[in-house]
Amino acid sequence: MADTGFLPKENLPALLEALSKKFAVFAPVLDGEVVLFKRFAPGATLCLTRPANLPPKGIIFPQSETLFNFNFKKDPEDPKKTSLELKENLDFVPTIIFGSRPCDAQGFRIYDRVYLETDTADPYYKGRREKTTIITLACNAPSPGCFCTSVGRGPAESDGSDLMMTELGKGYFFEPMTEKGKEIFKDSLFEDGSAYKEQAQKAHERVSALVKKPFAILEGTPEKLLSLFENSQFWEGETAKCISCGACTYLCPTCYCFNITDEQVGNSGERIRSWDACMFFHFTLEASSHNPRQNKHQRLKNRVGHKFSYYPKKYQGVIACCGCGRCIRYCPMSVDISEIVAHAQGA
Amino acid sequence: MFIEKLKEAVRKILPEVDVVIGYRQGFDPLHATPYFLDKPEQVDQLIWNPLCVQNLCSYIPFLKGKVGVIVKGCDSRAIVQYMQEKLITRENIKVIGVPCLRVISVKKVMAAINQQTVQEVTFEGDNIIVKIPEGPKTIPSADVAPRKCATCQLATPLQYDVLAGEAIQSNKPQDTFEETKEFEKLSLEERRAYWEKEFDRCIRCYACRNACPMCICQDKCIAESRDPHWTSQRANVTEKAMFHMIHGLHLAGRCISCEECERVCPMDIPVAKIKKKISMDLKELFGYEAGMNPDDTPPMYTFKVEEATIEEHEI
Amino acid sequence: MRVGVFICHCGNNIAGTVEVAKVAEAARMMPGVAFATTYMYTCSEPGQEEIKEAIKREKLDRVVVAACSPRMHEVTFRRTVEKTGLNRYFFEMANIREHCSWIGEDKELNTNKAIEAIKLAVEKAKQNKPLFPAKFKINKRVLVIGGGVAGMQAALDCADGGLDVVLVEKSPSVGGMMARLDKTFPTVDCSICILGPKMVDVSQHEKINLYAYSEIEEIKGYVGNYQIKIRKKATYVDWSKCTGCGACIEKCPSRNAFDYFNFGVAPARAINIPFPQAIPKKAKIDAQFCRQFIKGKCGVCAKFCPVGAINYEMKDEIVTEDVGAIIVASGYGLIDLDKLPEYGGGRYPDVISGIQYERILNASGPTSGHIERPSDHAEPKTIVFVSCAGSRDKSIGIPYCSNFCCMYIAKQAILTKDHIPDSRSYVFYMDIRSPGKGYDEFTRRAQEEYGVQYIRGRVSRIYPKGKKMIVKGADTLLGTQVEIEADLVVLATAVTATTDARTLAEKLHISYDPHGFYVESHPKLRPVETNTSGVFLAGACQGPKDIPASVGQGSAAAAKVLSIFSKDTLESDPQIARVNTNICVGCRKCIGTCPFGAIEEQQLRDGRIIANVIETVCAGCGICNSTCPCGAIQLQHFTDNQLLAEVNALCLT
Amino acid sequence: MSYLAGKELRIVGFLCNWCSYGGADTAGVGRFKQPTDLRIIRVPCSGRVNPLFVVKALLNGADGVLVSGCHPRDCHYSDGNFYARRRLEMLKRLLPFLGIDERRFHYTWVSASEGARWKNVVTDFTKAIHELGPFHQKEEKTECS
Repeated sequence: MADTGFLPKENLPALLEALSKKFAVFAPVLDGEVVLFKRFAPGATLCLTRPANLPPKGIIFPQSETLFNFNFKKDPEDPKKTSLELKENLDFVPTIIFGSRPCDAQGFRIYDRVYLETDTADPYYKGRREKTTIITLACNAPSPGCFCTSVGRGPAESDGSDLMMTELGKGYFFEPMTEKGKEIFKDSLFEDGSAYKEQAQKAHERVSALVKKPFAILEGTPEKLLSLFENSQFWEGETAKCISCGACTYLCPTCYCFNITDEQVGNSGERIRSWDACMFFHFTLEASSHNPRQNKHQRLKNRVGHKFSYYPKKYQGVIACCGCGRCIRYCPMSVDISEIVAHAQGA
Repeated sequence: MFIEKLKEAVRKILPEVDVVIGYRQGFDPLHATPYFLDKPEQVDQLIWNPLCVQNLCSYIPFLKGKVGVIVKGCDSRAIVQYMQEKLITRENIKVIGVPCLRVISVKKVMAAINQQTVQEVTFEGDNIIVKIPEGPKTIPSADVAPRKCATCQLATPLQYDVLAGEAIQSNKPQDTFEETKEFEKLSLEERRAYWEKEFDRCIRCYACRNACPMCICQDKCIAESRDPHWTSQRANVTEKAMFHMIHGLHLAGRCISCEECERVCPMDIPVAKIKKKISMDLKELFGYEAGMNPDDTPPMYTFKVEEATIEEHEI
Repeated sequence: MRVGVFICHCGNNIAGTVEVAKVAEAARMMPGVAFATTYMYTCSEPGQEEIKEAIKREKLDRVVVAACSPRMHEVTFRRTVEKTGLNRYFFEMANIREHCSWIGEDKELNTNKAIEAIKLAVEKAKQNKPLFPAKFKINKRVLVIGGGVAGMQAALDCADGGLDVVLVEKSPSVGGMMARLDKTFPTVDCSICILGPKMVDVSQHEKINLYAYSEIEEIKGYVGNYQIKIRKKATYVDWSKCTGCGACIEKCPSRNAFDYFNFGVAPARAINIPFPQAIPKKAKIDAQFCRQFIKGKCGVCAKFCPVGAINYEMKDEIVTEDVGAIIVASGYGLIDLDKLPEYGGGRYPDVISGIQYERILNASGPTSGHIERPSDHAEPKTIVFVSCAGSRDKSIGIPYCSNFCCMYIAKQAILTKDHIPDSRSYVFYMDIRSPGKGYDEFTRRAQEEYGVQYIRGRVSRIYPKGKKMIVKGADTLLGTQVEIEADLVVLATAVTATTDARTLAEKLHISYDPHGFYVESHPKLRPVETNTSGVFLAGACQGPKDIPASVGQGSAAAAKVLSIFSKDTLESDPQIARVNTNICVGCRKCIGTCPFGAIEEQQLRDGRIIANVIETVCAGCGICNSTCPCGAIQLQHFTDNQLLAEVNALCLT
Repeated sequence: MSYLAGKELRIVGFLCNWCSYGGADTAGVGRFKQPTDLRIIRVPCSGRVNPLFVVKALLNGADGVLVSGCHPRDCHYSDGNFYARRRLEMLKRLLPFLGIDERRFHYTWVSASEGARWKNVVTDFTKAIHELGPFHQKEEKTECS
């Protein structure tokens, strides 16, 4: 068994079909002009030429999920007596994310530190994460606005991926990174890839050099951002054009904040966990109606600060931004987080 | 050069206002980004080209003090609508009008160049030339203009205090809502399936709402609140559709058809379509078009005792 | 939350078609319901006691009664609940009678529907917040609209009770329809002789301010504080100078004016006083008949007026009066003769209406009480009375009985015999309706003592033959065709609402039925109240009624006003709009749409402009609530969340 | 269960307190037999009915929605039904654009005295909804978005 593999492009559908028999496979497909991860079905047209508009984070961390259902059971003999029935939703199926980008896979590593590698792992995240195999496609060109190399990552970064693939002319070069990746790799469709290893390496270097570098180093940046915390003039200036929507956050592979709400009708209901965004007013709204982040500059400051200062301070200097550029690319007003960080460095 | 005239206008207005909102170059050659400036030395950063798409009026209701703003014809309807709804004190706004025959949709350009990285953009006559890794690509501007431009009647803004350049006349046909009428030819089932598919993509990022110049509730929007509790946080089509109905109905008779909602949608949902349908109906019912006359009252906030155009419905 | 549900059998009214025990069983399983029971008559005193005891025993904090319409007993049960210390708005009512048991035939479906109605009410009740009424001062003045016998009675009773009364009468004199009548049944006493003293009392009462020849222009405000605009129509005669001497009338050359008071029996002068006993007895000019106005020159009346009261330049004048309550006694109208073509109405001069005949009979009428027919002034010997002329006739949209025609026909037939002893009177009737005290005896007297011939049947056709009118009809008792050669035909024309009844109702915000008669709050128990608090009804504006009933209602309405004015303050309804200052974005849309001007701008300390509801002005319609985009303004007791709870209860379960 | 499956459909009615709710009462007092599907939500005025309530009901499982207020000019609050008329008309035109049959939503005016008219409105509307059949909601998709 070779360490690496090669799959001719025409065999890709066959591979996915084979995998679909054992896994729920999600792969990027074109929906109008938008690339989205969708459940793979035979005959689906994949779109592997550019990163998906929405990273695959929702497959492991859904936009909304029912944590548990509850039901108040009333005693027919005595209406004042009620018992509570709970039903957790912890059944997860083996899943494959196919065709994520290195930045997308990196995102899950950011999540892992929060939801997995702690004493109080999140059972929902853990359940899905452990059952999910991530097959990542190295980028063969930078996308508008992306800057992964500036945040210590790269277009072929393998951290967070189980199996790496690189497009090389007529096919894909595969390299398993984990045991889970090796499992997939066992499939007989793969040819020996050792001949392509060097070619892949060169492709990675070529693309890496093309990626925009808005800032050279990030050393000292977490501290610098903290020192600007009270400088509202700086933040008001940087965020004047921000409209405080949640596009950046919801498209971000590393944003992991959530909200919990209960919805009940009649005797039964569910506890829902759903994405939340620090860009929203309601995110920090307190019951007293006081809001510590009343203004949009406080919110965007939090978003930048969290990624480039608070998270790295807590997790051994790891920047909670993978430089995918989605927040820049899709921002209604073209707010540029890399520019804000660069300005902060120079402020 | 037109840009010099614009900069001149901004320099003249700058001392009278606290801030001027214009455009500067964004993160790549295809993207312009709003620019808030208050110092004369910042004026040189200003740009003006058909990629200056954002409706800068959207910021105005939330700004204190005196504000100068660069306004295209389509954007100017926001100013008029604010006046109708008494959301601004007109004297506090200095409108720097710019004549404009057409802007360019970044999404359409990106689709035309298959989403590649843009190295350079130039304009020549009625074309936009986009340089991508494989070389320059010339695209007729009309092919990549937003649909609003095809029927734009406001080449010169309705409201301005200073006009950069000369007033020009629109050379476009009137909007006859062809696209809306065409869509209405689909069967009910097709229409329902269409919207279910479109709304399904919605991620409730509220970019459409926050970019909307008429969505003045913003942080207090009922799409997020618990009291009143109109929607849950479930990410299903019903709740997403509910949000879009809230957005659409709250804009009934107020939507100025700037199509910012649709431009900013990261999921490419044709949200302006709903607003356009409502605008069409309200024009037909009440002869009303939002953002055209500061003395109008939006039709949902007034009535006639006898409504000549509303007939009682049979069951 | 502990909701108690009380399901009423309403005897068999509900329990007959709804399985109440099953409903109670289902209610017990509803979320938040701690107690559910059924009761034979929940609204009865023991029924209410049961609720009170259960609230205490079961520690209930919300109460739902499933019974009749809340329009019937919501107030009753709110009071019951309040007596135990619970806020009255913690009560909800589920309508399982009018909206369920009475209209559905299938017991299973009805039972399920009743359960649903309760589920709705329970979900709503759980969302209910305690509300507290504010108190406000009452302006203890009353407006009476209409100076007929009902309005005058109401005005006099109020005035005698110490209230300032503003009495507005549309025509130049008070008196209304009763002033036009010759005699009244069944006593046959002179109408004006018993009415005249009341009219004088009205004019002389120091507490009554009479606006004659005036109409209601605009009504604003709410119970306790109404602002009324009254249009004093131009009379072209300065009433402060006019002595009512009649010199102007005598000299007036415009002699073909329509005589409104006499229903056109004879022409009047363009300047006129409607009748000798008019109050106020002042002249007015009907401009559309006056030569001065038509041709621009005449001036005869001005020349002959001894006190110089004539003023051709006079304009309508608007005056404002503030009052705390309103009594509507705007009376009734009569169907036009030409709406009855089958009787030759409007075409043949000798086919006249009952009220016209009344004027002919009247000694102070145009014929000085001599009965003569309009065509040739000859004394008629054969007179045919046709009852139900238009009444009880669905084909012309008047399905109802006009109430008093049977009686006045008997009276007119009797009077005819008194006037012309050799006359013969015939009455075509459908049914004789004479249920009042002494009424049936009266119609019998007409037949038995006065020989009036009653023919049960409809008249099919009336047409002239020479100087006679041929009346063809059926006698359904004998089963024969009848043909009578009459000298005069009197039609008991149907009673209608006044032509401007609907316009007035719109100004008052009260409802009217399809015929234009005003709708009382409850047909049995609140006959003079309307659903608009502070507005009361008296007389025939509510429906055809005779003099004693009208007078009774006038007094009843006055009693109602005196009763609410017996306190110095009123409690305001707390079901009004309230602004959440944290949410309001100051878009001002509510301000523009409020029909009452109840919302104003308010500046907060941080400079924000937001909406503020003026509590006493808000009427609680909720238009602002559905206008507000961010849900900052909420109509209390009907908030978005309360209505959404109901929608969700229905749709999501 | 909110309606008897197979026999009934979900019809939600918003009735103004002063006219239509009273009209429904009058119909009841007159013992005018009606189909049972309709569930009535009492509101003070048709002007209180935000079109979004109708949308909410339809999106969440109602098969039909009926709004009834006072006849124009008869509004207890003078103008409420005038606003309702404009807003509900706009909605009625919008619904089919979204693929919702406009016949599933009806707005009308019934006064407190029009018991017979109310019976007809309920009977006809219920019949119309039954002819249209249940307004099924598709299975909700929640995966990956």
